[in-house]
Amino acid sequence: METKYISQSGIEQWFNAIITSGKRVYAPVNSRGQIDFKLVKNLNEVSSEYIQTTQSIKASVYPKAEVLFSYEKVNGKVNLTDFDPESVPETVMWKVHPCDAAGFKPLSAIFNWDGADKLHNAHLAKTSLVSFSCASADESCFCTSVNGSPGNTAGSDIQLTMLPDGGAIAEILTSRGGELAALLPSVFEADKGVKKEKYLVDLPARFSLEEVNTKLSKAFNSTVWKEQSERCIGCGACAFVCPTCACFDIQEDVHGSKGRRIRCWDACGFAMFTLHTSGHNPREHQSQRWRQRILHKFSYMPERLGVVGCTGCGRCSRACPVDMNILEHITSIAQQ
Amino acid sequence: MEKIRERAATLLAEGVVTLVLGYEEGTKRPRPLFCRNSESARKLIFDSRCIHNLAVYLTKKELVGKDRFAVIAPIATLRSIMQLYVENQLSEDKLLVLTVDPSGELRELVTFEDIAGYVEQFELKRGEREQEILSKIDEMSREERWKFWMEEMSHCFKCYACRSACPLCYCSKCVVEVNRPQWINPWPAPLANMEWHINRAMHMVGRCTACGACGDACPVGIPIDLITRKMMEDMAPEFGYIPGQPAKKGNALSTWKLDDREQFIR
Amino acid sequence: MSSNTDFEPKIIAFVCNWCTYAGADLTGTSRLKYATNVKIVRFPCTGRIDFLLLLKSFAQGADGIIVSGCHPNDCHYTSGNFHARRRWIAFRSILDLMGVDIRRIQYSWVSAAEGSKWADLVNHTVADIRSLGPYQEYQKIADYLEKGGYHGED
Amino acid sequence: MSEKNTYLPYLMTIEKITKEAPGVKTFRLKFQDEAEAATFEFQAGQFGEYSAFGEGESTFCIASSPTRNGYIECTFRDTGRVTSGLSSLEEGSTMGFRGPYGNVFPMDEWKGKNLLFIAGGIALPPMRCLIWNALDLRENFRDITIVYGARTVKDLVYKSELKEWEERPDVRMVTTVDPGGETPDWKGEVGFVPTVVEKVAPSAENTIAIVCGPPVMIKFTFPVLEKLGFRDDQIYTTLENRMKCGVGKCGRCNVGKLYVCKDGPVFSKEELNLIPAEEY
Amino acid sequence: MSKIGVFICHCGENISATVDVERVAREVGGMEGVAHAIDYKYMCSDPGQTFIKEAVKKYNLDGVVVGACSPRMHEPTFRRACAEAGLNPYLCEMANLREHCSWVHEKSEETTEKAIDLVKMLVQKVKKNKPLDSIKVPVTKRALVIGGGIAGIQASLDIANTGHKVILVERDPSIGGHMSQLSETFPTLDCSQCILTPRMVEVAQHPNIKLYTYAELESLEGFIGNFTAKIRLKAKSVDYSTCTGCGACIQKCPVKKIPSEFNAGLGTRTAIYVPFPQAVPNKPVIDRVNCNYYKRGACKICEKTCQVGSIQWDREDEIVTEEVGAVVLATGFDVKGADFFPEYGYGKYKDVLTGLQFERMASASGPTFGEIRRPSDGVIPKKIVFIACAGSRDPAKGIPYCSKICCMYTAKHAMLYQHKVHDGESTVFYMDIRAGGKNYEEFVRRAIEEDTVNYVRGRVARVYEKDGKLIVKGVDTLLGGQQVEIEADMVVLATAGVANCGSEQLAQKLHVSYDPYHFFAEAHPKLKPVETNTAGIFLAGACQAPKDIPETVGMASGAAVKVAALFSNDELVREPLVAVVNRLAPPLYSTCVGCFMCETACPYNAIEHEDIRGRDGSLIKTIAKVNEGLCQGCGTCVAFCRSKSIDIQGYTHEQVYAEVMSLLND
Repeated sequence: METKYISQSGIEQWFNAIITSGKRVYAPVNSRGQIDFKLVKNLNEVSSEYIQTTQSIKASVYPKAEVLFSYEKVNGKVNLTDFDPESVPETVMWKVHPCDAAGFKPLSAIFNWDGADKLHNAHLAKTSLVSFSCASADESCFCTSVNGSPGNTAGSDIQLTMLPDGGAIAEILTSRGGELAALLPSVFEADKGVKKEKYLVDLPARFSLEEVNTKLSKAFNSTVWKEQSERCIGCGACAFVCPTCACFDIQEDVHGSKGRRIRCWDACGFAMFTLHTSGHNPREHQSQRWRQRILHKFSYMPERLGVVGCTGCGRCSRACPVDMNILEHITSIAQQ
Repeated sequence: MEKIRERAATLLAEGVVTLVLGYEEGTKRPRPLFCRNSESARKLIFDSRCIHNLAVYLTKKELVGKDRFAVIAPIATLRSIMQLYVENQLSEDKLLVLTVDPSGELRELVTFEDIAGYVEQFELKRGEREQEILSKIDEMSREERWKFWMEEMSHCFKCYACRSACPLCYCSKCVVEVNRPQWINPWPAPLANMEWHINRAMHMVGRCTACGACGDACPVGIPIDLITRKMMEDMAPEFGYIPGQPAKKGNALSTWKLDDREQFIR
Repeated sequence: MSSNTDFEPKIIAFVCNWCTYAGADLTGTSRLKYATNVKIVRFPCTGRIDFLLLLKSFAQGADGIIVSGCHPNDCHYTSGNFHARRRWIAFRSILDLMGVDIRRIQYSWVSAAEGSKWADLVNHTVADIRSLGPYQEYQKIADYLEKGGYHGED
Repeated sequence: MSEKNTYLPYLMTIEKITKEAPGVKTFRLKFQDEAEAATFEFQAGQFGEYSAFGEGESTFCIASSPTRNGYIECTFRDTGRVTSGLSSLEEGSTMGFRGPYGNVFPMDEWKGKNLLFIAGGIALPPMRCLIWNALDLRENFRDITIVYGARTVKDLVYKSELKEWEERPDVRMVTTVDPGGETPDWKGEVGFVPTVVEKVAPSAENTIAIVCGPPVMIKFTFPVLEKLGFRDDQIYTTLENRMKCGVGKCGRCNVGKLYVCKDGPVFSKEELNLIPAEEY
Repeated sequence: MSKIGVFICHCGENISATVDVERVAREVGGMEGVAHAIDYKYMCSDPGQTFIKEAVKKYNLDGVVVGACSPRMHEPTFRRACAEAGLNPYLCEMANLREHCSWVHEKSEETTEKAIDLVKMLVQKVKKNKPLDSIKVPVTKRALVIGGGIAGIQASLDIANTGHKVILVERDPSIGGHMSQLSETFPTLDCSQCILTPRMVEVAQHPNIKLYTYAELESLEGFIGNFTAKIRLKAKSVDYSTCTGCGACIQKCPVKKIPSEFNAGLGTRTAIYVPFPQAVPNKPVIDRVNCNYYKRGACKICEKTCQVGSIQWDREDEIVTEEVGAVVLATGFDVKGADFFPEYGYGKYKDVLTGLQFERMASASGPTFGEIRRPSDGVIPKKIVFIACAGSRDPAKGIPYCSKICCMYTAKHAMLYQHKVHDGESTVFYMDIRAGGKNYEEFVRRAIEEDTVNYVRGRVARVYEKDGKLIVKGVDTLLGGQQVEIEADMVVLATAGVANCGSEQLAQKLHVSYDPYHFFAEAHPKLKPVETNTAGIFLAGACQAPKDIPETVGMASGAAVKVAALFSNDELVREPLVAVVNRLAPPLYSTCVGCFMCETACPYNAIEHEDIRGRDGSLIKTIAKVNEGLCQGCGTCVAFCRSKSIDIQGYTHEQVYAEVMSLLND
């Protein structure tokens, strides 16, 4: 845990040192009009003009589709090949927002709440987060309402707070962050004593989590779910851009006698998600599915896992084709 | 705008309809509004920014209920409604269509014929964005097209917003959810994504009305609407249809002509 | 792409029972020889042939595909082949738009009396696909997960 | 890092296949790895994820009793891709199994009590595990009554065991089929399970009722039990929500704040009252 | 399904010569789910079938794959064998190792590997097969016969005499067909009309036959045992219920110069007419194309003449609907006309006739009352040339086939000429003389030897007119290609027999196949000569290929027996290879969403609407339902259905998917 100063050129040198070390570096890149994390080799590929990437960094520790294990049928027998944690390459997620980094906690809570998830943990072990605190926000951002802040360091290994001179305050937060800094220690200069708060965007809280929690505990039968969800078209955009949504499906990829069991993203908003083979569907209507999404994040997760399932990144509101604005909806529940 | 509010309020107050589907001001742009009483009709707005295709809700029984309802439908929505009629998904006695013609007059269209007659006046044209991307694609070699789409497809994470936003994707169990056999792998991966989009385009041949809802909905910005639009533009003359005007019976792939032309069957 | 003399293309043929399957039977009865690369899957009618089967074929490693049925007007079911013709017009156009190599799908009408046409069709298609080479471009994406490239998106 | 991969199944050999009813089969499975077999333990009420390699996984309870060592059994109906894939396997084939998952019936708490088992159709398997468990520890319990019903005589599963239970002097066995489902030589009851329960149930005093069956049967049996004087903490059931992972991560079986796969599948009616009934 | 038995046939050496059959059996035997795999010399033989039956029982097989010849040959054989052993016949599939493999490839590793792949493919398919039950459909015991020539007449009478109702449809105003136009018939030279007209009358009077003349089939829908025929009754403009057939109208009709079809254009008829004196029915129709009233709006002389007021000017075409269980196609043939023989001057020179015209001329009821006279001047020709194979066997004319009857009727014509013109001189140019048939060769010999007909083997290059004579220029190939030139008074062309006009359209209406010359195609050239590929539709006579009267009559009786055999059942057993719309438990009931686009795709109108209602009777949804009687199993709807709600038994999604996957996965 130490705070350092890194100059503009220092940042670039350090970045290059990370690349040279052979680690894969993902950073926000502007391509096809979208800002998203992509594999980068050069600092100048990294985009600066944006509020939020379309997708979260969830995929780095919870890939969209991954092989749980593979198998081969030989003469009536089955040979299994386990997932190999060593196959996961060392990865650095560069220029992560605090709300993204904060997402790893709830994500891991789900994957490890009772029985460790080997795959997720293998990815976690190989992934380092270099977060950048936020100097700007938009109307969809609400991290401050969900225990976060523009300078929240939770989940980050190193956090940079950009300064007007192009340099940054570098908070080395974890030992993994230390290792990362150690790739080029010379650029990490002594802390200049600047307070990072001055360079953070001011984002007042919009609701109180406790209040929301209290309201939600009594809201299961409320009409609010139906009212809010009427326009929801039941796609999975919100879940897939969310840094904490972890619902998944297990599927089979078969090629003759060889096959793989695959885990892939799923969403509680899909109509078929809970459908029984018998045809019975416990969450038959979209309103029930919307309720599940909200209650799971803001009520069930805090109660069962001790962590709120939302980091206030606002991606779901931005991605929603029909403007299901989570901030608006949560605020209105809080005010009921 | 005022006219729409008034009319919607009247329709609701008089009990002619139990629901008016329209638009309200959203957080960034207008969004769909379900008006169930004359009071909420005051929230209704209608202008050129209202581009959601509300026809997508018309096939959701739990939302529209059993009684008669009204929908505010710009031209793109009207085309979808026509196609839904052709596909036996709507009945004339349940639906009242409100639209605003180019002169700003509020029009009420009751029958399928009314809608068809009205829609006929409007030619389906490419917008600037469509024109730009499609002409770019036109100039590509096959290999470049493949690269272009593979890059686009690599972003698809199968949220199915395209399917959910499309008024014509009303199947209760989509082919991607059919697992005997599992035609299209359900996980997001370039091939499975590609298969899904080719499949979607095939299912839209002769049906797509180029409303663009799928493209608008795509959270990762894949111009998927252009696949089905291009198909519609290319296939309509091939099979003798006018783009944007649904066939009265059947569709391009459920019908045929003796003299359908092709040069590739030997 | 010309160094493929050792390359034996995998070709799958989707044919209707009444014309092309019978035509291929006639090829046999007439003892006409053709390449072994093509394997026939029998359908009642070209109208039954699902476009998804063609897509799956490429995904599973086919280098080429033959789709063949009754000549126009000769369909045992009167119009299955007309439906199929439209379906292929549209399908071909979509594939082309997406950049799929449509030269790898050979559509044909082979009647029950055209045993020699079937042999020719097979031999020509095998030669064509041989010169195009393996369809690696497509198979590469089919194997995507195998390459372990599912970490983020690269 | 030698962390265990939760999703990696045990390899099992199908030792025996019993055809129970049209489309319904029971598999007896043996661990291929003896070390795994030696350390494997489970209790009545638990379930597992069974996999047909090439098709995927499906969730069923373990239908054999934990008192019977060396194997596990499962009973399933051929309804979907996986169950049909499993159904096509033969004796000697290999399949996969993950588990045991979920909670258990509190049999220790039931010592000295009467047990009333009520099962319908294909929901007998979870009960079968419990019944055999109770019968193998017969001295722990007082009267045991089993009410089992199916749509038709053909649909009754575990026919030979039904006969065995019927013949035991220490079990009161009542089988019933829905009206119209009887055959000419049918000697059991004719009527819906709830009706039959009302007729044959023992006194609620010191009795635990365990109900397993299709939602509609459960819906109509609970009020009957209530009428007979059963309190909510005397009534147990198992839920069968859709599951994928079995270990509380995939999100499907989340009902209210509970996860059927972790907090269940066994619930007393008292516990069920805490979660929204519409979601299971 | 996974106790599959695999049986590999050597087919003598037909398969084993190029395919290592032992290896095929061995490799397939190692597949998952294959319980038993053997090879044997002749699987289709009794011992071979016994192997299958015994294995089904011994290994408790739930699927059988026979790797042998084309399933089009022996699928029924092996399915029956399985059924006899207690296995549902639809759990048996065939891999085509002969026609699709051993016969088309050289002996090689690849050939054996392909054979293995083909068998594996069918093993994967059969694993997904489901037991199917045959479909039973009722039979409407009423036949439709299309065409009232001798074929149709014979078929109608034969069917009617078995006690079943027949509807006979004839395009012309009278039945009789080409046979009624003939003078005498070879090889007996008995009078054609004398033997035909009693049959025509019998048809008219038969209580089981309903006759529609001047009528055409409008449409035929349905399937074997259950067809619905719509028949257009062309407006005759005469009320047959009152018309007495007195003929007064015909005599008064002012339009008299219409070339008579019956007389092949040699004579004329009136606008209101009976085609020939013995016509059945013997009542007139008005030819609206030529009638003055219909052309110009005035005349109506016939109406004035008619004592009973039978003329009905406003009569319109009428469509009647008949339910029938079987159809006999007996639409006959046509002969090539004028523009086809410019080199022979047909159509240009009046005295160049077709064989059919000569028949009319030689007929006692013909335009010349049986005298052979030149159409140009009425003079009896002293020198006559017959040209056989006019068009037939001439690939350049697009008719490579032999019209079969010309050799015989040309001999007959020459003979008749010699009998009628004793000092006449007749020459026949021929390519070959094809006189196969009882007493046929003798008949030709008689013409040559007794009636001194001059037979010249060679082709006629050209016929042209010079000084009132027809110069026939040809080559005598028997004389070493010597040029022959004959000055003839008359030339008769034995023109090719071709498919009747409109046969192509009719075939499409009926869903039957036809050959490149538009003759209807039989289901099998040897073993199913009277059946078509469409069950319940049979062929009789020259609509299948040119043939003579005894053959036609024989075929007609054959078709009649097929119909009678069909009608001997109260219900028919059909292959259950039909489409099915899935049904699921509530609340979905089916994945079908009722867009009914399949309705427009189905060639057989087999898609119906099914309402699904709740307990209270309220409509939950309307889904598609396949009428399994109408469905023919083409599967177009299956490939078309977006939600995969329709599947087709025997070629289900799972089955074909498994096949494709097996071929491509190593």
